[in-house]
Amino acid sequence: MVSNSNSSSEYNRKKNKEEMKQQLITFTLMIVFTLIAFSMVIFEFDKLYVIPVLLILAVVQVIFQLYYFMHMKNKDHEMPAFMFYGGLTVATITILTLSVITWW
Amino acid sequence: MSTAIAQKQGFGAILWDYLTTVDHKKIAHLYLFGGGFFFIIGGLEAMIIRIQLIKPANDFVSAGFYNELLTMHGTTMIFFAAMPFIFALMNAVVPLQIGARDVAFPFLNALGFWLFLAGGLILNASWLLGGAPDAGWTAYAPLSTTSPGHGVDFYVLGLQISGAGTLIGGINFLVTIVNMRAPGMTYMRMPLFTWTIFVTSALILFAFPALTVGLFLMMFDRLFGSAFFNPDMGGNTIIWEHLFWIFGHPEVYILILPAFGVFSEVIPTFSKKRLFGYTAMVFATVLIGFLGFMVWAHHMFTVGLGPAANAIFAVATMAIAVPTGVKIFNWLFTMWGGSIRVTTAMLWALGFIPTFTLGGMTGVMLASAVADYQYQDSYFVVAHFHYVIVGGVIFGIFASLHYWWPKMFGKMLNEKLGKLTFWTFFIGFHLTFFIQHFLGLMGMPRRTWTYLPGQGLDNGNLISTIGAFLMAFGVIVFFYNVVYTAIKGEKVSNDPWDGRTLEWTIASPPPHYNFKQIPLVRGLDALWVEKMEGNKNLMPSEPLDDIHMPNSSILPFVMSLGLFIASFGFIYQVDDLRWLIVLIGGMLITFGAMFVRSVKDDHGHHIHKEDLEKGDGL
Amino acid sequence: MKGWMGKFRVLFILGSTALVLSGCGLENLTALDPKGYGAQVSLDLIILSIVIMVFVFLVVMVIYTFVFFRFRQKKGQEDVIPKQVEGNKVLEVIWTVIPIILLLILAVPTVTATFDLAEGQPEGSDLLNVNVTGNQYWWNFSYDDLDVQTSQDLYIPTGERVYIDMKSSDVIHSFWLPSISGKMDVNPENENTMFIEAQEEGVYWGKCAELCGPSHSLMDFRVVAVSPDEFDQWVTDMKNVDPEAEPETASAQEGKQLFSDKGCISCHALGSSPTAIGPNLTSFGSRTKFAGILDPTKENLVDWIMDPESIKPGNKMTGNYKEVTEEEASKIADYLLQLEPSEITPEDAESE
Amino acid sequence: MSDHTLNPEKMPHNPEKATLEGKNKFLAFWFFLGGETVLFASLFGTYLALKGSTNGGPAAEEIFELELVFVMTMLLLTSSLTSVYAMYHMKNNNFGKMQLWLGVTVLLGIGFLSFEIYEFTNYITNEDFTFRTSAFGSAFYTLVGFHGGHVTFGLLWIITLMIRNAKRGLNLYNAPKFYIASLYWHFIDVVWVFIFTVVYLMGKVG
Ligand code: HEA
Ligand code: HEA
Ligand code: HEC
Ligand code: CUA
Ligand SMILES: [Cu+2]
Repeated sequence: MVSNSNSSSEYNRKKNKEEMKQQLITFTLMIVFTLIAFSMVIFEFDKLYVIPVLLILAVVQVIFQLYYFMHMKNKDHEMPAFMFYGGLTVATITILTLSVITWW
Repeated sequence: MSTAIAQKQGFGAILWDYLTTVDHKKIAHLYLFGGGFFFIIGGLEAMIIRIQLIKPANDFVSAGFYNELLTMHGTTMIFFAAMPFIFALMNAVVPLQIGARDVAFPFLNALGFWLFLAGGLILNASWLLGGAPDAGWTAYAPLSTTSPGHGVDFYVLGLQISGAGTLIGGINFLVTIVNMRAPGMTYMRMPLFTWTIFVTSALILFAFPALTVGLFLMMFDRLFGSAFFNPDMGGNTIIWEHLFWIFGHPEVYILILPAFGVFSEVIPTFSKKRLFGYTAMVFATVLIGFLGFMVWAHHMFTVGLGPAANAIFAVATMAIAVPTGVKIFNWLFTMWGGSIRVTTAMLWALGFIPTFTLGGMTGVMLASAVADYQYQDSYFVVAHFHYVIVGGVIFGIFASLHYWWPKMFGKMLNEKLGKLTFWTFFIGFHLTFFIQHFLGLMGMPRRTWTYLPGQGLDNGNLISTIGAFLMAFGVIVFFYNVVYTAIKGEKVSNDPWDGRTLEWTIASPPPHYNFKQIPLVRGLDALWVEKMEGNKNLMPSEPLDDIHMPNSSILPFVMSLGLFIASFGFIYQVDDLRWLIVLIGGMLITFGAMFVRSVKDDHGHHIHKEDLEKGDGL
Repeated sequence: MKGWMGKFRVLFILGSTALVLSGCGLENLTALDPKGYGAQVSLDLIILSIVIMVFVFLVVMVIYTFVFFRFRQKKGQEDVIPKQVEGNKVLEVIWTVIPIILLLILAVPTVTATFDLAEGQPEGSDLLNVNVTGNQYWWNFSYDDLDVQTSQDLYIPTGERVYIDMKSSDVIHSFWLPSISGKMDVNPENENTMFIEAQEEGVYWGKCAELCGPSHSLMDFRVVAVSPDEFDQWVTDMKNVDPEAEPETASAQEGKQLFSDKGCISCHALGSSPTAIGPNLTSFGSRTKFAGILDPTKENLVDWIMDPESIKPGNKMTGNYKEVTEEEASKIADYLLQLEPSEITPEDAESE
Repeated sequence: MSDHTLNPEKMPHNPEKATLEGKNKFLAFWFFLGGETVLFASLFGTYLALKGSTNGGPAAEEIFELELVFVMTMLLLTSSLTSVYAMYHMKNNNFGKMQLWLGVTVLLGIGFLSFEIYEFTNYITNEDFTFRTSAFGSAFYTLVGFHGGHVTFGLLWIITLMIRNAKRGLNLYNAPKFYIASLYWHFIDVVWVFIFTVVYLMGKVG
């Protein structure tokens, strides 16, 4: 199916390396975000903005995971992305409802 | 061909064949018979309900038993009759319609069926083991969590296990439709039935997990003393209602969309016209699926969520009428200018249009939140959902069975008997349920074991019961028809209806590899396109070659059997810890089978080119 | 297939005869003959939606009938191949836009009415407040501000909004008064509030509309709407009741003794003390029905006291008191029947 | 079917998607993750609705220990990276290194799991905070426990794959299996990110 001449495999190796570099950066950022998140709570910053910032950090981390670690940014991932976002939509409204229109 | 061989086999061999099959066509048969079996059970329960309500203050059955009956009727019909019928159709038709040799995961396909069957048997075992669940098919907590005995435990485990099977099936068909279409079959050339199955499968994928979680929480509450739905410990029963309906509303579209798909095949075929507004139909299907997730709280208008929530969900619910209306009008205009042949299948479609329209319109009436304060939990709702479920889903299943029976079994159902079934069922249906709208408005709540005389409800209930008997008669005629056809029916050709889609290009019933050569699709209604160009059949897209086929396996059956056994251990270990042995034993069987499956490579086998050349067909 | 339309006609006639036979259902039970504000608002919406639906249904059926008769395959035309039409933009827009408009016509009043019926009690108003408790399978009504308790029969004044705060003591119930107002669920963990307003005097049937156990279908109650003056009178009488008062007849006096000896008193309160296990019996003699469903006769009461299980399966009274003989039951019945602390009875509401 | 073992030069760039079987698995697994999202959302929603219902038992801010959670987070995040390394070597057709990195992933996962077990036993024995204490307790253990269950299952899965294929090397038949197992592992991490944010950090903030 795929042509596998030596040169293309050489090319792929390079590409993989490139990608690996990106992923290392991603990882470092994720660690940094986690550190920020934990320290904000440990040093008891004001609740009013800690919570939104925490949530934003979490969302960004998850985007990193999905797009870099799980390759959703790559092509060939249209269907996965579509269905995953479908799930995410349902997930979001589920969480919203359960935290907004139940008692207490 | 495969049945020809099967007929020469003994009973044991046939049984083994079905226990181990991974062939989607045989799995379709299994789903069909499983669904039919549970449909009879659910129908008998309905008949007892109707007999109990034939006159006021009746005591044909006791109050507690009545609650078990109505719970089991609803649960059985939705999960173990309507759902398997739909899976039967998916299996029988989708791979053929997209020009595939099988589904993406034949093994999982079989597993899905056996899980469904295990779930259904667990649920119904409750009848024999001290009482069925009695909290309604919606199982609202805390009635369900405090219901004595083990009835509700059977409900929880039965649905959990069959739900896993359904989820597997859903994913399987999503992947099948995305990856296994024949060359040339773009998304916009897919037959509409396949489209509806695609959307339905997506709904299954996103809706069932909510039920799974709900059932887990309920199980924890009942068996392990957690406090999710226990108000005394800070629990919150509304969570169950939300989780159930987040699943429950999409579920009703899971049921109806395939029926829409069926009518979108039947109506064009018997009008000799292509589907009017195909693109709009596809779009409407997707939109209904999408909106289906935004409206569940319309089942909870009276729960007390507040006016803002009620208003939002009321308007969102009404919006679904628009894409559904698009469908109704497109069907009407498909017939417009056509050449309508009134076969039995078409008759069901013709009966469906007014019936479902009525049911849909009462749906919109229910969606008007303040009006729903009166309808909610009254017989008006019962009337609404039987109009859409029976008038939509069951009519659709009858239509599809008459339409695809020749493809599935190679024999034509008797048309005369079919028409008799239709008329008795159709008239009986309207007699039963039309009057219930008024009963509801006259103050009859649903789920009532009996009603007192002198409330003006007597005549309506009597008429309703008479109608139910007429329906039962129709169903019995249908079963007679099935038996009659099996014995006396005549064999049919590839294409008995002058069909338009790929399934009619191959033998009836199809050989087990379906297509000797995968066809090349050149347009919507691929077979019709070729017919119009004077070709007898589709062009192959590949040279004749060895065909790769999956191997049969008993493992799916064993896995489900293990879970079946384990459930009983699970339910009864609260009474006596020795039941843990049963639980562990069952799980060991399941895990053992899973282990064998993952360690043993199964690459399938090949049917050789030479053998294919010898065989006839295509 | 000539009977096609005929069969529809048969259906229609059968359906409508049934309706005529039973009218619109029982007065004061049916939602089709509203006597209260909420029910009126609901019925207005019901009628509006029916009008829209009938219109849509007619459009569908006209096209349907025309298409069916005009385009049925005729003899000798089996080989004709109709033109394969792809679609029609204009038509498709029409049947998208018109339903949207129709739905808007329905949606706007729906939203308005939803907020209207959810209106809370205005600050500082002295409107009547009743705490409603749903129990398997009976209702308790407590007028907290007035220090009055009743069960099964809820007395309200006509012409004003009565705010009811509902909570369940066990499973979910639903409070439904079809001819006065739509229903509202009675949840165990949260109080729901709605108002009811009866426009005419009368005794209105109420039902529990949420499956709550075997006797769910027997969990009826009634609302007795009397004029505001009569209501005030009733309240005064109820406040002044002496739960210890000696009955007049000897048999009733014995009954009173038995009522405490047999343990009835541990669940059934008299007067305004709130009990939770059984209905408050202060004004039992004026009940419209016993246990929500029995006609108020002495035989029925005796039957109930001796064997409540046969009447309301699964009720919480069965088996929780000492065995009662028929004679004893009869005496207790005499005692209970003379508990009529107020001259305002359901008859006052019905006579008008 | 032994011809599936290809020499390094012949292995396609994306071995996990080179066969129809692989493509099907890849897609099915992503769809499954879409469903899992709803599953966890339902659990998160339940938790959020019940987190205040302590029924007189301990509340979130009283018991959670952030140090422990921080260590657990680091372990799981790192394991996500190591499984990326494993897939990197898979794409370069370096079976040995892939196994090595998977091994590291498994070890980190086991570390995470041990801490979680320690955490739970600590709550139960020292804080009187159990599954049955309150609705909050039920919701907490169910949500975090479901995640823990996923971790356990993921570990067993990866270990089985490693052992089963230890002698066979990489081929087009098992590459998709490795690939989706690693996807699963990442997904577990995704869920954890929300757990430590929503349950622990936001619980501590109150
Ligand atoms: C196959 C199953 C199915 C289908 C398709 C539907 C379709 C719809 N349902 Fe129904 N419903 C159920 C099954 C189904 N329902 C079940 C089982 C219950 C009860 C569950 C329980 O409590 O046990 C229920 C209950 C239910 C309720 C809750 C009632 C209550 O408990 O108080 C509501 C409220 O909004 C509702 C609304 C609707 C609407 C708006 C549609 C719409 O999708 C209908 C759309 C169709 C049309 C409108 C007709 C065609 C359209 C036109 C011709 C265009 C023009 C039309 C207009 C302008 C109006 N349904
Ligand atoms: C797919 C869904 C489905 C289907 C097909 C049906 C079909 C029928 N339903 Fe039901 N129904 C529900 C789903 C369905 N229902 C649900 C979800 C509820 C709510 C439950 C709840 O409240 O929790 C409900 C509730 C419900 C009630 C209300 C009960 C109550 O609230 O107290 C009633 C009452 O009339 C009723 C009647 C019927 C009738 C007469 C049929 C008929 O159409 C049935 C026709 C079929 C038969 C009559 C079978 C005939 C077969 C034989 C007679 C055997 C022949 C034997 C051989 C050949 C061997 N159903
Ligand atoms: C364990 C508590 C309990 C005891 C003891 C008890 N009851 Fe009851 N009683 C109830 C409950 C609960 C109901 C409501 C039953 C229902 O409608 O489901 C009830 C209903 C009634 C009713 C009908 C009330 C109405 O408002 O219509 C009467 C009358 C009655 N009980 C009389 C008695 C008598 C007489 C005794 C003693 C011999 C007695 N009860 C003992 C709990 C109790
Ligand atoms: Cu209370 Cu039904
Ligand atoms: Cu719905």
